[in-house]
Amino acid sequence: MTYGRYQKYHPWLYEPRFPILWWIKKWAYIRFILREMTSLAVVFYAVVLLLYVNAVSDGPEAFAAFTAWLKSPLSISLHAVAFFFLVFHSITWFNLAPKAMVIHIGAKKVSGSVILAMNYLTWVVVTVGLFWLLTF
Amino acid sequence: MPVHDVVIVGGGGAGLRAAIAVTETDPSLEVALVSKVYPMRSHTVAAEGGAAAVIKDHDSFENHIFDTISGGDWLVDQDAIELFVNEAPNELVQLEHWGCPWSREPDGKVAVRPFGGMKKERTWYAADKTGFHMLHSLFQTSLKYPGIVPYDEWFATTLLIHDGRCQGVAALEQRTGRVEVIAGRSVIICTGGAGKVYPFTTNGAIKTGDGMSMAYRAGVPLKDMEFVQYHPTGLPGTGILITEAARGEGGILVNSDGYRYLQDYNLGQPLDVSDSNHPVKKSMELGPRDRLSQAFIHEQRKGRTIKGKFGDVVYLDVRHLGEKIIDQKIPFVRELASKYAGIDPVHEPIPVRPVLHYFMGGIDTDKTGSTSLPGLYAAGEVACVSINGANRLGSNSLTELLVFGARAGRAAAQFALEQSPTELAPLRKQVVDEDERITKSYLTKEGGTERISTIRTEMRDTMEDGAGIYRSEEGLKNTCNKLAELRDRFSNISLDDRSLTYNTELISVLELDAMLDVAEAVAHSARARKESRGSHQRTDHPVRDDDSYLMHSMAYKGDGAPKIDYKDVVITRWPPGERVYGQEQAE
Amino acid sequence: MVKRSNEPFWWALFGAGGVVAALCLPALLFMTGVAFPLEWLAAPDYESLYGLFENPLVRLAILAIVSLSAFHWAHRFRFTLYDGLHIKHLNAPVALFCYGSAIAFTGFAALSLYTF
Amino acid sequence: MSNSGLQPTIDLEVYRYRPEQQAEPTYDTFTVPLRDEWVILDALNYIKDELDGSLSYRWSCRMGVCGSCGMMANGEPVLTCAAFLKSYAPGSIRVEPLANFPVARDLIISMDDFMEKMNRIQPWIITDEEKPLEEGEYLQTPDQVDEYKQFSMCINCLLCYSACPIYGMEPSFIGPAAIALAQRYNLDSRDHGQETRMDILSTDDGIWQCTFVGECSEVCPENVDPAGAIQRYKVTSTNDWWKSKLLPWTSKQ
Ligand SMILES: Cc1cc2nc3c(=O)[nH]c(=O)nc-3n(C[C@H](O)[C@H](O)[C@H](O)COP(=O)(O)OP(=O)(O)OC[C@H]3O[C@@H](n4cnc5c(N)ncnc54)[C@H](O)[C@@H]3O)c2cc1C
Ligand code: SF4
Ligand code: F3S
Ligand code: FES
Repeated sequence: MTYGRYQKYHPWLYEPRFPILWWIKKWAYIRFILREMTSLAVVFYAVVLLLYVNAVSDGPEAFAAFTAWLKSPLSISLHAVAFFFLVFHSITWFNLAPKAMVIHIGAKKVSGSVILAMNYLTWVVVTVGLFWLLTF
Repeated sequence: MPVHDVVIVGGGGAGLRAAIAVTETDPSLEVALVSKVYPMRSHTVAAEGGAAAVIKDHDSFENHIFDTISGGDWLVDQDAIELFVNEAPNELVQLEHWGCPWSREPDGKVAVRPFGGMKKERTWYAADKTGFHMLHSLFQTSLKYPGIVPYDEWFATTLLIHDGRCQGVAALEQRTGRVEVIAGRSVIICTGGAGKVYPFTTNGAIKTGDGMSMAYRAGVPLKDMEFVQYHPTGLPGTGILITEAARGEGGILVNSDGYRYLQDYNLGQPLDVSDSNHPVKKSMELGPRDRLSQAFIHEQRKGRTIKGKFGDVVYLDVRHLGEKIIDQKIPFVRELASKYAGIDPVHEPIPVRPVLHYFMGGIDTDKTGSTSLPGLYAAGEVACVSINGANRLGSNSLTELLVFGARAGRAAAQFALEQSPTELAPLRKQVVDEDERITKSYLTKEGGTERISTIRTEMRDTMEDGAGIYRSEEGLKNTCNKLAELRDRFSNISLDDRSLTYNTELISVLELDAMLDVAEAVAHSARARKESRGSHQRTDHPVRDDDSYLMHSMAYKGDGAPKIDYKDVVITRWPPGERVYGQEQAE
Repeated sequence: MVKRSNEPFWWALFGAGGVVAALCLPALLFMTGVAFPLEWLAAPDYESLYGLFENPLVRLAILAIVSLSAFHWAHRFRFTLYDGLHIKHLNAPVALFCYGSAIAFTGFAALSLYTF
Repeated sequence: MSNSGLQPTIDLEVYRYRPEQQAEPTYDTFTVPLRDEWVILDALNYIKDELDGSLSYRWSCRMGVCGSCGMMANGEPVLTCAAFLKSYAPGSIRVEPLANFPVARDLIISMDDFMEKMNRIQPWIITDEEKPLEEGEYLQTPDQVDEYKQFSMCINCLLCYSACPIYGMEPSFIGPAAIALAQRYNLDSRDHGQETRMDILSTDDGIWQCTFVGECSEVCPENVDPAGAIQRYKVTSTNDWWKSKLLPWTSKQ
C-alpha cells in the first residue's frame, strides 16, 4: 500500500494486537468508560421522567401507584446509583467544556477557568430554579 | 528510483532550506533529501535563542557586518559577511511567510532581542525555541513540494565521484540495512557540526561530523577546524544549553563570591540590574562567547568558582527578571533548569559552565556553497564559508543555514541543469564496493576486541584535554598522538550486533569513524596555528599574530597525519583591528 | 473527493443533550427519585403537579429534556459499544439501534406529552 | 532497587524484537546503576555502551525537544530523556516501544503512518496570493500568535498516539498530533487553508473518530492539548455542517 510519498515496504514489522479489554488496563481508561456509561443513567432518568409525567396525566390513582413504586427499595437503589452517575456526568461535562469552547472578548481569549466558573454557576442557578419550581 | 537531480544530505535547517531552493529554482528538478534521522529530529531543533538579521531602524547592515568581523577576530571573509548580512532579512521574512511563529511586538511587527557581541538588538526569536520553530516551519513547508523526495533514516556513508565530479552518495537504509546509490547531478552536504567529538557538549547524539569526514576523504579540505566554540552557559553534567537569550534579557554571571567577575576581564563595568540601561550591548554578560568561556577558566584557576557534583560552576542569575518575564521570554530555560538541574530559576541562580557548542570550521566552500570538488556543495554548520571566523556570534548560525542553504540550493540546481544525465552503472559499482567494505569491516568480521564506547570515550577525553578552551604544543602533541593510536585501534573494533534491521551499533561505528577524522583535523590544525585568536587560545602563543596567521587553515586528508595548508582571508573594507568590548557606554 | 461526514448532526444533538442532562437531570432525579420518596423533602401534591404539567411550555421543556437526553445516550452509547467491544465493523446496525431508539422514544414522548 | 556493593542499581526489563532472529518479541533484563541524575535514556545508553551493543532505540537531543525518544515505561508513554530512574525506584522499569505502532526492531517503531498523516493535513501556510518579500512580514499581534502558539509546540513524539485507545483500535484515525497540527495552521492569521483542511479533518477518519478519551493531552510533554484541538474542531465542523445544510448558498463549493 502506498501512503502518499511515504512508502510502506518493510516486511518484518511486528504488529502487536490491541487488547480487547483495553479499558481495564489503566485507571484513566476505566474512568473514561465510566464517563461514557453515564449515558445509561441519562436515558434511564429520561424514561422515568416521562413516566412520571404520564402518571400525572393518567390521574391520581396512576400517580399514587407510580409514587409507591418510586418508594420501593429497587427504585431507590436504581435512582441512587443513577444519581452518582449523573453528577459524574455533570462534573466531567463541565470540566471538559472549556476545551471545546473558545470564547473571545475583543481580541483576547477568555481563559478556561473563567468558562469553567461560568459553567458551574449556571449549574447552581438551574438547580436552585428546579428546586424552587417543584417544592414551592 | 535512485536517480534524482540534486541529492541533499541532511534534513536540518540548512538541508531543508536548500531543498526548497532547488525546487523553487526549477520545479522540474527532483531533490533527494537524505537524512539519518527524520528531518524534524535534526539538531537545529535544539537552537533556542534566535536568528540575527537587521530589520529595525536603529540598526544597520554596517553594524551587523562589523560586529561579526570583530567577533570573529578578523578571520571572517568580508565579501561573504557583507552578502550574508544583506540577504539575511529577506530570508527571515521568507520564513515568516512560511509560518514561523516569531515573537511579536504589540503592533504585530517581528520583535528582536539583544545577543552577545552585538551592538544593537537584532536577534529574531520565537520565545526560546527558535530553532525548533524554524525547523518545523521549514520541514512542514517542504512537504508541500512534490519535487522533494524524502529518504528518512538513510545514512550516507560516502560520496560517489565519477568523471571528476560528485554524482551522489552511497547510503544505508537503516530499516533494511541495504546500501543503495542515491544519484544526482549535484550533491549538497548539510550534515551539521561535530560536537560529539568532545565529551561535554550542547550537541545531540547525531552531531558526529559525518559530512565533514565524507568530504575530507574525498580530498576536499576542511577549513579553520581549530576554531571550536565553547558556550559559556551549559548545565553541568548533561551539557544542556542555557541560551544566551537568558543574558540578552538581562541575566548576570556571578562567581562564588556573588561577584560579577566578567568586569575583571576587559569586558566593561557592570551596571546595576535595576538600571534601565542594563544589559549593555557588547559589554559584560553580552560579550562574545570565547571571551566569556575563557574568563571562566581564569576564575576557576583563582579558585572563585563553585564546586558542584559535576565539576566547577558559576551562577547565571535571572531572578531579578521576575517570573512573568521568565515565563514569557525564556520559558524553556525555566523548564530545562528545573528538569535537568533541579532548580527553579525564578528563585535560584542556575549553575553553569562552558560547554562545547559549535564548529566554526568545516568544509571549505565559496559564497555559493561550492567546494573544490565539482558538483559538491555544502551549507550550514558543516560548511565554512567563512562568516564565523575565529568565533561565531550567537544567532548568526541559524541565519546562516537559511542564507547559505538557499544559495547552495540555487547553485547546485544550476549546476545540475548544466550536466548531462547521470550514468548509473559506474555509480552502482562503487556502491557495491562500499557495501562490501561495510559488511566486511563490521558485519562479518571475525575477531576484534575493541568496543566502540571505549575508543569514543578516549577520543573525547583527549580532545578536551589537548584541544579544549586553552591549548599548548605539549597538550596538542599528546592529543595528536593519542588520536593516531585510536585510529589504529579502531581497525580492531568488534560489534555485538550483526543484523541488518536498524543496526544502530553499525551506525555508531560509522559515526565514530567520521569523528576520528574530524578530531584529527581539529587537533592538527590547532597544533599548526601558533597564535591565539578568538576561540583558539594557545598558552604558549598568547597573542594574535596577523603577520603569520591572518589566514584560514586548510586540512587535507593525508595517509597518516593530515596536511595543513593556508589560504588568505578576504579583507575588503575592515582592516584588522583590536576587539573592543565594554567600551560602548563611553562613546 | 473525500466525503465530509454527517456526524455533526448527531454530535450536535449529543452535545445539546449533554448540556441539558448536566444542568437539569441531577436536580430532577434527586427530587423525584430520592428526596420525595424518602420524604427528605415535602413532595408536591397531585394537583399542583397537574397544574404545572398542564402548562404547555413546561411540557415542551420536558420534551426537550427527555428527547435530547435520549439522543445524548444514543450517540455516546453507540461509541461505547464500538470502543468497549471492538465492533466498529457493525457500524450500521449499532447506529440504527441507538439512534432508532432515540427517535422512537422522542416520538412516543411527543405523543404522550401532546395528549396530556 | 537492589544493592550490589556500594552502588545502588535498578533493573530494566527491555523489550527485544530482532526480526531476523525472532518472530515474537521477548524481554531482556539489565541491571544498571541507579544514579540520581540519570533518566531512562541514560540507562539505555549505559546498556548499549557497556552491556549489549545490539540494543536499538532512537534518540538525539536528550533535552526533550527532538521528539525521538518516546517509549513506554511501565505501560505509560514517556520521553525517556525526561523520565528519571529514581522516580521508578524501588522496583524495576519495563521499557517497551510506543504502543499502538508496528515495531520494527527492539524499541524502534515504524513512523510511516504518522508521516503520511502529517503530510495529508497539509501543514503549511496556504494562501491565495503570496505577499512579496520586499513588503516585509505579515503583521501578527501577540494575541494572534497566542491563538495557535500552543498547537505549534508539538515535537511529533507520538506519545499521544500511544495513549489513544481509539488509534489503537482504528489506525485509520488521523489522530491527535496531526489534527492539532492542522489546527495550528487553521488558527494562524496568515493561513487561508481552513476549507481545504476541512475536507480532510471532517471525514469519518478525522475528528469524528475521537470520543474524547483525553489521554492524549494527559501524556503530552509539551502541553499541546491535542484533545482540546480536536474538540474545538468538532464545534467548528458542526457549525459548518449546519450552515451548509440550512444556508447552503453561503458555502462555497
Ligand atoms: C543547543 C544549541 C543551541 C543553539 N542555539 C542557537 C541560536 O540560538 N542561534 C543560532 O544562530 N544558532 C544556534 N545554534 C547553532 C545552530 O543551531 C546549528 O549550527 C544549526 O542548527 C546547524 O544546522 P544544520 O542544518 O547545519 O545541521 P543540523 O540541524 O545538525 O542537521 C544535520 C542533518 O544532517 C543529517 N545527517 C548528518 N549526518 C548524516 C549522514 N551521515 N547521512 C544522512 N544524514 C546525515 C542529520 O540527520 C540532520 O538532518 C545552537 C546549537 C545548539 C546545539
Ligand atoms: S501532541 Fe504532544 S504528545 Fe502528541 S506528538 Fe505532539 S508533543 Fe507529542
Ligand atoms: S486520546 Fe484519543 S479519543 Fe480523542 S481526545 Fe485524545 S484523540
Ligand atoms: S532525545 Fe530528543 S526528545 Fe528525548
